[in-house]
Amino acid sequence: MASKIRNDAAGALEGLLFDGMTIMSGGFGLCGIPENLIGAIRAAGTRRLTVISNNCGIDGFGLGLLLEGGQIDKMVSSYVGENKLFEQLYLSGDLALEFTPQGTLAERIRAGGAGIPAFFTKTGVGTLVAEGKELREFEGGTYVMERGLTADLAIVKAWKGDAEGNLVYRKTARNFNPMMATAGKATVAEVEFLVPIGELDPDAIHTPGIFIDRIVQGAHFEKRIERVTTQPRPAENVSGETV
Amino acid sequence: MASKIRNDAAGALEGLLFDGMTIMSGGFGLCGIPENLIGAIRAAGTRRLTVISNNCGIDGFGLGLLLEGGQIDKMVSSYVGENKLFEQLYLSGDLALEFTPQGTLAERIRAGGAGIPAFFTKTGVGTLVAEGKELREFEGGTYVMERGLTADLAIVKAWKGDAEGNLVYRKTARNFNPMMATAGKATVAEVEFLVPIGELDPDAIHTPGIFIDRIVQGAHFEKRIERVTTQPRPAENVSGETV
Amino acid sequence: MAWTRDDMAARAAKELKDGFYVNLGIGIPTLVANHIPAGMSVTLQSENGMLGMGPFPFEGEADADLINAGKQTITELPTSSYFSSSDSFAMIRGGHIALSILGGMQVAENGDLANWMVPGKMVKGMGGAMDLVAGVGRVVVVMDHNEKTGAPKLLNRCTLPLTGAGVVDLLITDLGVFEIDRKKGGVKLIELASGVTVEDVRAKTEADFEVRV
Amino acid sequence: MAWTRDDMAARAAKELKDGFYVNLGIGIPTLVANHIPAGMSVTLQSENGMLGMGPFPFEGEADADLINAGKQTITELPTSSYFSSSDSFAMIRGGHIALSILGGMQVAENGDLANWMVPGKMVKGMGGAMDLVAGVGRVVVVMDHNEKTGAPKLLNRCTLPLTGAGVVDLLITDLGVFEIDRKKGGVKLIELASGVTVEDVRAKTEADFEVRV
Repeated sequence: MASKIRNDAAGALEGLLFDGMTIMSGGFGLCGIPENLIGAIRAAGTRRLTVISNNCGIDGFGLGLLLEGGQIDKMVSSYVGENKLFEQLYLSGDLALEFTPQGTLAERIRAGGAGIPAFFTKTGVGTLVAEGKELREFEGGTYVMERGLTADLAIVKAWKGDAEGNLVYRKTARNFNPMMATAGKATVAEVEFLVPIGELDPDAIHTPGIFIDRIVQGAHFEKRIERVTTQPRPAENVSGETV
Repeated sequence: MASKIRNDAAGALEGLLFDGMTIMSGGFGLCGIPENLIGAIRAAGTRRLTVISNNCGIDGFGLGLLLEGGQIDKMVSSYVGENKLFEQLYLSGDLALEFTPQGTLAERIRAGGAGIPAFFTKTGVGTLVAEGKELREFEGGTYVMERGLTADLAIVKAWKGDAEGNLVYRKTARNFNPMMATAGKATVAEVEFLVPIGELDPDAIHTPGIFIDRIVQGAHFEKRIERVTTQPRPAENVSGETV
Repeated sequence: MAWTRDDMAARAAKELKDGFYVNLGIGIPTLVANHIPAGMSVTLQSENGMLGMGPFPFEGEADADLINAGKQTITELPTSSYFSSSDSFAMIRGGHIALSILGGMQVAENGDLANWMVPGKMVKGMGGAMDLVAGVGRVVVVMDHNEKTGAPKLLNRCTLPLTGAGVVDLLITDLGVFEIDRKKGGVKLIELASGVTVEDVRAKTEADFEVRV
Repeated sequence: MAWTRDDMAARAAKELKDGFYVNLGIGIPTLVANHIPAGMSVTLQSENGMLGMGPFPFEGEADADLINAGKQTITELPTSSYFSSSDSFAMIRGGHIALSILGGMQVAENGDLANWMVPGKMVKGMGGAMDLVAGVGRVVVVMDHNEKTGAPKLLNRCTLPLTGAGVVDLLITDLGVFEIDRKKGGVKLIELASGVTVEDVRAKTEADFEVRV
């Protein structure tokens, strides 16, 4: 089979980018974002993008880079409060925004990848989110119909992956990546470690390779942290004895 | 916290069984079925059950035991062809049957556990399965509305589990177990190995403990195989040399 | 007098029960974790995909792949598990979380909650708040009783866009604790903060309430 | 003359392409795996929750936890992955499988397929067949051209309850190969089995068809 492996992020996106396209981008805040692929889209200069992502990066990093490049026309997100440039672009009318509750966003993406065009949820009933949408009663509760989401391209970030495209995520860097991997017409994954076939436990693979069209080991991972919160280390046992 | 661990299958079901209840039971064929818990339900003699399970065991094993006990009034399944007693009971009118396509069954159970009362799917459109159900067009395709499923009790079988109720399944014995674990008002898990807290890799847990109310290490696992299919082992290198 | 932020968190912690799975919002609700009684087992869910949230890491040990929904670095526990956002919100929407404690801008006597946007101001987004209030079995709101301007926040009807309609079970403010009948509507004052009188509360509240202290 | 079961499987294998993810039904479709050309990479999905299905195990090595959708013991490959039934059918329903090859009882000129029940007989169930034909991009049916009674199975309209309406793209029988326009309806005979004539096929077929051999 033609190899899914690409040597760099630009090569992994070759032929997949076009102006006006819709891109899903994994991550929660800056955690688990495909930072190499985002960088390559910035470099490619693709414009008029609709980007589906829970957040929009921060100024100067993550999807914030595409905002700086003036490449995004519209965001579909649940929270964009970390980004000052976002606010300017939004208030000046240069950026459209569709807010979707986080769980509804996650489920809409899963539904899109799973061939489910619509589903009902309680989330958002009686709020702005439900305006203009169909409401329906089930067993005495009111639910709103939400639609599945797909994209021309999904870019995701995993911890480890193999040549088959099997992916394993690490800790809370998993977040939106597994659903987005299923909902792109094409899906490109960047991984910290490209491992030999057979190294991943088949019972522990989060994203089976069928969903991945191309895979690239990221050249560099900055993995910025938005809010480093720590506690002081407890005083060491000075004597060095085991206590 | 009050321990989730029970010493035996009967104890794990204590107070949860009542006549006329609905039970979801994991497994595909005889693979990954909660055989100890099924045995305990047989012994308890609970009657007029509605059982949601992809299959209904075989004569003398798995859910076939509950058929023998005259305990099942209705099955919700996708395939019941492995069981002769089933046929007799069905033809004599002693057993009701609701056929649901396998993927629709899986999704209905996931939806039930995920707070989604209904969703749309292409599966079954234009067939008996869609009769009497709402049809709707989305982007030129016709879809049928299917409803989420929940149960009074879900019984599932995992490979390993811990006191928190975290579960890991093994190979294709995973099947319907993870969704059912989320869709029971109460969920009881039987495991082959009850392992110490901390032994399961948090990135590789298939069912987080929140879904599990009680957990029991099965006293005995028969793990019958319906169709042993093998191939002859290639001729050994008689000399015993490494080749 | 009235309660401090920490007093409010301590009062909210009384809503916890042994064995509960709980989601704590940002701000005062996060402080509730500091008031879990010794010996009580409470498992914290973080909606970005984790059960069994541990404390902040020691200095120098923060892991970029391990954050909570407030984007703070955290740690895992021996019981922890990770999952995707869709599985996380399936858990929330499906009613598997016993209790959600979150902040508020306005609460109405019918259980409506507003806590995500102020028209005319830049809106950051609702994040997971709408899913939490819609899906979690019991919703406790912790907020200051009044705006800095003195304007009441426990109202007859919310004036801000809603996060959820008829979703609040209990409101804890710096002045006291209020039970809300989210089905039929109606507020009961059930506890007063130290040094606060019913008259103080009446003066600072738009919504009508029964007194059951 | 006409094709044997193995000939039909070999012909079906020509529908495979390098890199394809494929679901094979029970019976003749299972035999297709024996005809994958050397050097071609085809990944088999088993709808009970596996990608990368390997061959039958060696004698004595059958694993009760590792079966295919036909409940036969199988093996895994270095590329294999396991997943739940809901994830498996999300994959199927979502259009991620390129090709499904399955058996049939009746096929109609409009692409309708019946392969799961005969009224009056005990019904075993549709299993995953309805999901596969609805969700998979291209559906190939492999079946005998006629009943044992001689009755035709390629019909103007199916008389048995349907598995799917307008779902079949290609039909392979012991007499030849038929392209079906599942959108507009219409059948084209595109290949004849060795020693079979168009007249043979016409005599044994109810549906009208164009000849493009």
